[in-house]
Amino acid sequence: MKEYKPKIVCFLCKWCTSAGADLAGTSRLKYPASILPIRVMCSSRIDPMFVVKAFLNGADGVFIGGCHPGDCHYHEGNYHTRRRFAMLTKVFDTLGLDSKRLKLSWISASEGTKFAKVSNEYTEKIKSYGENPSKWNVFL
Amino acid sequence: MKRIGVFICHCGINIKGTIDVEKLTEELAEYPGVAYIENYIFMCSEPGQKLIRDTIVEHKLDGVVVAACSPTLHETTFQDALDEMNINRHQLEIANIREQCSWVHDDIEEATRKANLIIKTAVEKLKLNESLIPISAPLTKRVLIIGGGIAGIQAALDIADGGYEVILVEKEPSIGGHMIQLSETFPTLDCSQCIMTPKMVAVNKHKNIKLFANSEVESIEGFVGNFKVNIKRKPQYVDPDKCTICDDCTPVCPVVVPSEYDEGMSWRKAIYIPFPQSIPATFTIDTENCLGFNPIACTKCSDACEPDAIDYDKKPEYFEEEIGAVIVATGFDLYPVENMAEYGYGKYPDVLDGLQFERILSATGPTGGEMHRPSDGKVPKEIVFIQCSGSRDPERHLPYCSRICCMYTIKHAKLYKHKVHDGQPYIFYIDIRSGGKRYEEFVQQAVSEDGIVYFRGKVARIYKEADKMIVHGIDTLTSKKIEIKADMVVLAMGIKPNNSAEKVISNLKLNTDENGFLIEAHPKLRPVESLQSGFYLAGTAQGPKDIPDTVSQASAAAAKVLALLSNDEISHSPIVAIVNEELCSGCGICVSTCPYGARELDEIKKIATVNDVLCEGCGACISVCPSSAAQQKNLTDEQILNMVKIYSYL
Amino acid sequence: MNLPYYPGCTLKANAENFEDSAIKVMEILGYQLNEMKDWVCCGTVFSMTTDDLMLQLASIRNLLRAEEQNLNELVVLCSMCYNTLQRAKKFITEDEEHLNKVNDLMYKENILYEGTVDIVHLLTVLKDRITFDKIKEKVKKPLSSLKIGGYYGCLLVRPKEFAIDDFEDPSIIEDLFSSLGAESIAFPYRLECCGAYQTITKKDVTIKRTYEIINSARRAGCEALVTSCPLCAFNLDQRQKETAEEFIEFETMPVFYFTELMSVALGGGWDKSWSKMHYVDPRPILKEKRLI
Amino acid sequence: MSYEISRNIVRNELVGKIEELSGQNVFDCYQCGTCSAGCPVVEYMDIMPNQVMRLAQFGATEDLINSKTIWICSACLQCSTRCPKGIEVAKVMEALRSINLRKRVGTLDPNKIETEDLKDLPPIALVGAFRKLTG
Repeated sequence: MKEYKPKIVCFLCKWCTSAGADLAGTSRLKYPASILPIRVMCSSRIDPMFVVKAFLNGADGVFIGGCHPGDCHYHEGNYHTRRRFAMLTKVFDTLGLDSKRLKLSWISASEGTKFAKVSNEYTEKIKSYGENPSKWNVFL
Repeated sequence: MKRIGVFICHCGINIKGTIDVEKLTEELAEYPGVAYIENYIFMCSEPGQKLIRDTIVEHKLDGVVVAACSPTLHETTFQDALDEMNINRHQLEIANIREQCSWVHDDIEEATRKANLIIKTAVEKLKLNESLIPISAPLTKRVLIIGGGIAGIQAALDIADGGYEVILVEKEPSIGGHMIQLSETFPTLDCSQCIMTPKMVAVNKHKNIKLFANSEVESIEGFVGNFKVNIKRKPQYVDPDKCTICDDCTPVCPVVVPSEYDEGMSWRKAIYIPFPQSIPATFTIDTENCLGFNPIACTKCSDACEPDAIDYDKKPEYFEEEIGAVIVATGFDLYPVENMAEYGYGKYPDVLDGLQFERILSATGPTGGEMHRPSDGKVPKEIVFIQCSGSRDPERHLPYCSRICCMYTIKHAKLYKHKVHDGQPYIFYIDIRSGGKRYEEFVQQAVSEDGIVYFRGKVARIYKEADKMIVHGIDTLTSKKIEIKADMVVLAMGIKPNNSAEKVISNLKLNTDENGFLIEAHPKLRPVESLQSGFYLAGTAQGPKDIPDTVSQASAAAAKVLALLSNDEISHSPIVAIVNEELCSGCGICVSTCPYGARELDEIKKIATVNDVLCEGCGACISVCPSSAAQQKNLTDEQILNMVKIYSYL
Repeated sequence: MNLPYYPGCTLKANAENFEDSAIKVMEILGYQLNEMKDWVCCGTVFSMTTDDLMLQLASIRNLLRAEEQNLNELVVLCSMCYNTLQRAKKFITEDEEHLNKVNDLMYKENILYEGTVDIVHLLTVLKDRITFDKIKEKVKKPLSSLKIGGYYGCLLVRPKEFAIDDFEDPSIIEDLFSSLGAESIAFPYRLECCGAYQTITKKDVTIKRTYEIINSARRAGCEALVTSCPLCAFNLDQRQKETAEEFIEFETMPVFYFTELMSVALGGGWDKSWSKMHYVDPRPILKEKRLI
Repeated sequence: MSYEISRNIVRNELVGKIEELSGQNVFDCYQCGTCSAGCPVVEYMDIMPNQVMRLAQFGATEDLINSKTIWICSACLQCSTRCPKGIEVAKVMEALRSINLRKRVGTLDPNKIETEDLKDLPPIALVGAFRKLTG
């Protein structure tokens, strides 16, 4: 049987997590190719709709990475993200989507190791859940 | 539809090693919108860029995707290439297939598949990119420098000499930093104060430098070229204009506290001047210790002050200054001896740290430059220096090499020997790092001429017995366990970022590494810039370094600032928020979300607006907009959703 | 109040004075040391190889017995038992695989080992639960002018995760004896190894250790040492005989279990039978200070 | 005579065994010497604790297995607590002892304990010595 390879859409803020992912690369750390990056200026740019769409389109997991609380390049963007994420998990449950498949993590520009670690662990977790069942179910 | 050219870089084998670029080229050739696709060994090379320029003409391209390294490295390189061909620089997208793909995956098939998707997202984004021109903003030609040590002083003088105004903020009552505490400096043994004080005086006299001593930066707002800084000047309680520095006040002051300048080895009064050459040359009252602030007031100094310069009711003053750029030079502190369990937790008076020993060596120090130990004033005849105290110890202390300790220790040993001819210095070391210009010669000469004995190994323990410090060490070269009954021990403590700078650095949102040092924009190629534009780094705030390196870095930061200020205006990224007036209901959520005050309500049209110059382009206001009226230029909802689709379909 | 208590072999063989005095002292302080049932030897030394589960069984069996008896902690007097039990417990419980394997090895036991029993050294009980202030109040015969060096050895402070106090600069014994009215002296060699079981194969090593440790204490002004380890006590006390033979200028120094002197200070007195369990006669110094 | 080195020697099987049994990476050591400087019985050792780490780094396992050092070490853990790299040197010593003991090579012959001593020795000394020194 072919190994199940999940698709994980990752929204990475430019200043911290994307730079941290770059550092993971420069340090030649390894993580699965299931991690698919989209760079945004700030995690607060991420509209919950992007996440819902990703799931309905077939993504198996969505990862949001931002600066550590208090370290946001734009002062307070990640606080918006934190609240929005809390709300999003509720909405997910209400919609019948699986909020366990969402992940928010604070990874700074110097935490390449953390990026690789989170990527590995999160991919393993998503693998254990199997394919996203809500794929193609509804179109919003 | 746009005619997009895709250029895939091999980056030697960095990309090609794990990504099958030929297969990728083949697969993407048919992708909608891709008018031309090519792969090449080094896209960033001149031939690589020429390939792009030529292809733009030949294939009439109006957009380019370069699949290569992280955009932080070569985005501008390729944007400039587009500029040359009169194509708007925002018609370029970088697909990061190196740092976030080829370098982190091993499986060629999977990495190639992922690279394919990454490039497709870049193509999708580019399809909807608008051509934008930079927003120009005014440039305030003044510079803020935080920290008045040698780094801040050097940068201030360089910029001021270049003809621009400098605001120098120092938290202590005098500038000078740690360098003014040093006795003599390696490898030339010139007196630190002799080379430092002329620079301090120059700062004080320079017409372009405005000095705020005893002051702190409270906040900085704005963006490169247009910052506003709030400075708090703590009251000194002594009016510098009235004070004649007659020193009638200190003899009458009844409060005695350990002197910071002498690292606690001498005493000062609660009203004091930090050291004779202080700049600004004014007395200061230390409120924590002065009795004049307690309910039962003591007014002895005020009574003694003939010019009536003392005012206990003085309040902090606040200043707002406009500036265009900031240099952060907040310096270092020694790693505390109190953390060194096996060396007595700082309990033994004759176990000193490096700065305390500098004071003992210094002619202006507590012993007037004569070699006496703190406990009983005896001249130490057996003296042990221990390198790597607190450094290179990831398990319990600082993981890194503090870089300066090897050199300051050999200097200490040499200066000691000059003062105590019949004394014997011993140095415990793990490695001797003497990589600077004339450093190795200095070490070798000191060892040969002054008979300094190096032991290769670390000291496991120090304890006190009678009036001796018993040092248990090792010489790993001879496998001999060494025991020395020393009169004095000097710990070459490592250095860490300045304790009190932590607050200001976190207020400024500057990135620091795991040890608290400021992170430079690029470790090799942009060593004095911060990733935050408009912020520059100098001195030990960025990492351990000695005086020559600090001064070089300070001058480099000054050069970077001068280059910035030589522009007439500053260009601001056009990736800002935009409002669709037809959809906006004027609810104002965006206004409350924006951290920069860039969003305002237009009272007449009843809609929200964007002030382009103030907008930093974070996008927070866009995702809160309930009617999707707000969008981010070149990163619209539609663009992001198209990228999401590429990743999630299949 | 009752405290479940694990004695270990040596307290029943060569260090009865340690056990007797501890029980007496705790009674004075209002605690009953209740010896747990069915205990066996702890194994005395912790085996440090990663694959060695068999050698942990002795320790783990004791902890399993305690679980069977529904005890949630064990108070330990002997430093070696304290250290070995602590480390064995950690080694087995921190790794689920180890825990399962050990339970497999002990298949004849009635219950599975879970790791619920805490191991506490008596000194910690004195410091944290009874407190030195309370002990000070109960002092009947202050150890005034007695200059005491607290000898910790290795096992009370290393590995650092099981140190009963700061691992480089502890003060728990010094604080205890200050509260008993003695003059506590933190002498330099108080954390240095006594040579431990090398006393059997390399007597010369232990003799030299004893010589250095006792001399370090003497130079610092100590008149007597206190310890909580019967092996340290053996090496530092009994081996003074050979030490004196080896080094002619060597002067002996009495070595006590800390509980013996506590008993004297708290009014429990000095039991005559304890004297013969010391090589260096402790009575002269006690008489000199008018403590017996 | 020179000591000939090759990659097979540097990473020989026994080094792997030492690392496995001790749970330590011998390459973590940068030879600061703290372990030896603090060792209370180093004067009786033929190779110093830091040299144990050094020899393990280039695979001189013969020297380690046959050293007196490993039998002198009584696991007081001073080296382990002070190592700046967090290497538990005492565990490396234990691994080396174990490799010997598992081949029934030990240094304590119970029949040779002085009878005079036997009556006084506390059980912890005997059991400890048997467990650490007898194969």
